[in-house]
Amino acid sequence: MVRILFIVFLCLLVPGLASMGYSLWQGPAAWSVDTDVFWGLPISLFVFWIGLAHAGTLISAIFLVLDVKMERRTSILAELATLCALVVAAIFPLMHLGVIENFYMVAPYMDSRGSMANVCSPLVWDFCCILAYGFLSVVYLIVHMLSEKSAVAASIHRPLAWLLFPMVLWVHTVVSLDFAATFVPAWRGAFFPIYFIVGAVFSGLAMVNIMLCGEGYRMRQLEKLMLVGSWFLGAFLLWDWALKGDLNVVVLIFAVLLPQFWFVSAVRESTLGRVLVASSVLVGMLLERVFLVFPTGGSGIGWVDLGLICFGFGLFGVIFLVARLKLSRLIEGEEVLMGEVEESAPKRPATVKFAYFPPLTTPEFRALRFPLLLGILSCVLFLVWVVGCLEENGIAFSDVNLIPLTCPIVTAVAGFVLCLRPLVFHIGKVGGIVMVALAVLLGVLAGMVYGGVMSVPSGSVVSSTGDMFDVNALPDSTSSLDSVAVIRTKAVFEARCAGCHGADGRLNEKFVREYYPVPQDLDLARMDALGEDSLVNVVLNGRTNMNPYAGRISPQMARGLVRYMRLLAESARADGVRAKAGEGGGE
Amino acid sequence: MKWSLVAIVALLCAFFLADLLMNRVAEPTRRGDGAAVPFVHAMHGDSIGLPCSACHTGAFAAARAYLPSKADCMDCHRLPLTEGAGIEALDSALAKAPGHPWSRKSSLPEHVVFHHGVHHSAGVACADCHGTGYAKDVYGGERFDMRTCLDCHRGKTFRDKNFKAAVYCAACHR
Amino acid sequence: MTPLMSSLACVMALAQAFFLWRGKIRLLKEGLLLFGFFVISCVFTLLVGSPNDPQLEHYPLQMLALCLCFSTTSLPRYRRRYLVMAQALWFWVVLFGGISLAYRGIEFPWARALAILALCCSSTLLSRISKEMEFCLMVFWIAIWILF
Amino acid sequence: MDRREFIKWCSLLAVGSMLGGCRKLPFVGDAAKKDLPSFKMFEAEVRRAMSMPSHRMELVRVSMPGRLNRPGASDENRFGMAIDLDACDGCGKCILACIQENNIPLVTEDEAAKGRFMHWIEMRGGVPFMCAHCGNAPCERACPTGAANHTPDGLSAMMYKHCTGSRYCGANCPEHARKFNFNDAVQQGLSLKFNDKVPVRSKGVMEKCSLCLHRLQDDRLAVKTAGGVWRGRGVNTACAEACPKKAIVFGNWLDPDSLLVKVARRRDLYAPVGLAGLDPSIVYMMGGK
Repeated sequence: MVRILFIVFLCLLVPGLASMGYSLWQGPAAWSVDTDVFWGLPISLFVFWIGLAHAGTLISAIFLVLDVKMERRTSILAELATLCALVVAAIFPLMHLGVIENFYMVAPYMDSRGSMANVCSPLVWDFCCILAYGFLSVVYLIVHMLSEKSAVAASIHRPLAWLLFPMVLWVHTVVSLDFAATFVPAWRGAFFPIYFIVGAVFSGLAMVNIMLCGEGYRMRQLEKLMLVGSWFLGAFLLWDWALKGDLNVVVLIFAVLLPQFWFVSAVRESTLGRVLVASSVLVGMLLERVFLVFPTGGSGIGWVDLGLICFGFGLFGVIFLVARLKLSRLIEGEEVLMGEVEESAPKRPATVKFAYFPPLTTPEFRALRFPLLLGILSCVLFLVWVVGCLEENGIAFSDVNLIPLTCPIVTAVAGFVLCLRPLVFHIGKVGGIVMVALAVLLGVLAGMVYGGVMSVPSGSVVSSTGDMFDVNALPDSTSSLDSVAVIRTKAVFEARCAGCHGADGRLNEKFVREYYPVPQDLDLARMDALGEDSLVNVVLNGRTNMNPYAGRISPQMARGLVRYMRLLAESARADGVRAKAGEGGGE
Repeated sequence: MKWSLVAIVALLCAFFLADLLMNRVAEPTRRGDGAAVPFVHAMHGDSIGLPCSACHTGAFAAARAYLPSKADCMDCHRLPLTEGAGIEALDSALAKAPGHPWSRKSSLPEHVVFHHGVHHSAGVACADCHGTGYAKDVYGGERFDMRTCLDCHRGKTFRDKNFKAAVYCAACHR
Repeated sequence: MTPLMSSLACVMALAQAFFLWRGKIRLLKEGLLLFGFFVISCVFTLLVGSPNDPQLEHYPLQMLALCLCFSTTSLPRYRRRYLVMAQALWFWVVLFGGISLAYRGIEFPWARALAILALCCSSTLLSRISKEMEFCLMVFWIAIWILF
Repeated sequence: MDRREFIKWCSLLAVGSMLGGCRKLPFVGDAAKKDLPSFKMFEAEVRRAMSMPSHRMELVRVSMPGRLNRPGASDENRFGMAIDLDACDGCGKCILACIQENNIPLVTEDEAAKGRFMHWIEMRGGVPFMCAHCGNAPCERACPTGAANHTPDGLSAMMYKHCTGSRYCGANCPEHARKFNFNDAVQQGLSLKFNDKVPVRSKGVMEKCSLCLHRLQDDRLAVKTAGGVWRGRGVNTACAEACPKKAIVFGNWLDPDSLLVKVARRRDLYAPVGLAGLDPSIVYMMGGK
């Protein structure tokens, strides 16, 4: 049975890999997008798989904190499925990028150049949430599996579940904001956050139900919960229809109407019937996401798109089965593997011992308060720093848009701090080596992002050609020395003439006295006697010791230079007069 | 406990190593020996009262600083200047040199705008960015990266000179 | 949405809350009730407001959240926990609805969101919830609903 | 074939297809470089784009753009354009001028059939339309990396090296003014470098009208070198230069001496309905006088 399933998933994965490879090579042109739809199927699949990734945490963490009793292997299986679905989900937004190697620029992390991601963008929120959620899910699964054997792990199990509870809902809420916070008419909707959560939980439950069928047992409560989900999804679809005027009948049939066959006892009591009901939910939800991303219909689904769907299911199946078999001892504990258990009846909440705690005294709260405090503190510090960066660089932002970043930061930091004590005091050699390896990996990644890649030089050749200024206004005798035209000409004069003639128009003493014949003293009288045209001629064609500048200076600029020299001579005479007057005044 | 400390140290080392490797200067240091015309910066600069723009004609006014053409050299070198030992070798090398004896590939990426003139007008001295290596004819070892640019544009590098300039992306990128 | 209609919505939520968690708590029964309330709230919103008003896009959800808040007072056990969670749901709806609307240029309802958050946080401090406290909480919720 | 063999075969195939999928393979490189396109092909593509059916934009009245309402905005400059719809006859010369100025590549036959041209200016019902450089540009708010950002003088600029190609900005533009580089234009021989001053965009980034950013930058630096106050007076965009009817007027909305302000003051100004509320810098003129 397992072998057949494995081969089926491999058969899905291999053509899926081919189409994934083609998509990576070809870029976004590979899958179906049109002039109005920029995103295409990978994003539908992302939303679909991240939705499935909610079931595990929902069933395990949320039910745990709400004291709904659940069999250990159901919840661990669901968590494992969460992780596998999360891996699949994380691939799609990465591969849909146009420039995949730039993906790290989405992280809200200042690099050494001081450039920073735009923290007001829903995609950045997404990135942070998925990262934090992935981290916490891994930690939670490890803690859960170890909690049978180790008391330390067991002690942080429930507190971690409390941390995951808001986080899992936050993730899908933020995914919904990718759509709700845009100007696409088909995506508008302030109800999207809850709508997406309901959809995610609903499809996740369907997946878990299929999985339980595969394991050979069932949980009636989960099936009922799935049905309640289908009603709510229907209500949301109708509300969407009421607001925007288009209803997806196919989705309604698959995700809402067909699951109602569960009420037929023949369907409900056969494994195949339950699998079919849950599969219809999955198909409906997948279609719902496809129609969501393609409001205009796109340009049809091509072979690459089908391949990507196969890739998702194939990859999920393969990694899930491998992990399931490798971890079977940890998952099953003393229970029977794949036994045909008719009903693993969850204990009713009534049988749970009810314990009353005065406010702020529960053991979970005691375990969580210090990590949470640190989390909130680091979140506040981060936000202050971000606001500072944004203001320093003059980037417009709104305060509301910083809120979605808070939960992943608080939760990730708190989760990390919560695990710190077992990590520091109770880690063995293998764990230690793994930890060091992870630390090195993290350091390398952070350093690479911080350092950033040097850009490729253009390689254009720098040589001696090229004009300095296009001259569109020449100075004349009335120009003041700080007018734009004069300053432009002055720059050319200082580059070309000042070497001998001096920046002040008289002499460059150091150079001329030592090496060169002294150039003509160009006082005002002499310049006026020679006239502008003949001086321009000298500049362009040279004279005794002066080199010709034709070809290096435009005739236009040569005239400008002559006028500039005249201005210099004028100011020199004015200085002279003033100096004389000063001497006279001094006597 | 031991492992945690090792992990923290490893993390820090990995971070700085990765940063160092990623952010290394694009071009290695090189000496200007191979050019057709032997040239010594020390003999052409302040000692004879010439500004950089006398040879790098665009340095104070244009986007590019430019390298001198043969004609630029000959403005002065058409006359025998000194009785130095190497002057004859120099004169013959100059006579044989092509019209544009020097050229180099720009290390400025295509999407970056850099204007020498505007920096000069703002009071940035050549040596503020180019250092003083050129006086010994060592070129290319300077750190021309965006980090250095931005630090100065934010006013962090030369506090006494109070340089502060535009830091929005499109000021320097296209 | 006029103040009159919004108080009518509040009364509806109160009335709906009356039916929840009565007798034996069964998943399908409570689910069906909540689903029914949600549909009724949607129809109500459509009747009294125009579908083009973006503020109403999450109005039925707010009504449902308010209804859940009211209904938690009649829960037999874990009242504080579910009370906080129902208010958190209300906060969630207002917060994220507000964020998506803020993108389209509608001002974020700071006062309402903060009021719900403050009430939510402070109600975690409640010890055993008496009848008077229940009444007090209801008054607070109604005040937030109508005033902010 | 036993199971081990089968799995080995499958994984080999998988690795092979993954390798085949790696982009920017070193050995593809120059060998695949095709001949450069001719100028005629660009002209033909503009004609083809203009012959594609398009809906007429719905225009609504707007007031004259003023100072940008964002932190750090310049009090002196806000560049923009006004397009005179009474004078414009939709000849399309602006599109060609824009292509030459900004090195806009051709598209493949597939893309052209889908109507996905790279032209920064396109004709919508005979009216030239390009990015309006909105003061409250939604695309910039959505851009995750900050590659799309605003300059203090009113340009919605793109930093192509910082773009990851998430195409979120494209989804957020109400009028779909942004164009995505689906192809590696240089490698596929679709690009001709008309203008050395503008880099050719790489595959996978979003691009759009830059309001001839490079001209403004060059002018700004030259003016600042000479120590003047920069108002962008010597600059004109390529499309405005090329327009035979002088229907496109470029200028500085905050400079009373700018031709743009002088012309637009006497006219009724319009903007596409999706952009009217976003403080566009590029508007349409009709009637008035």
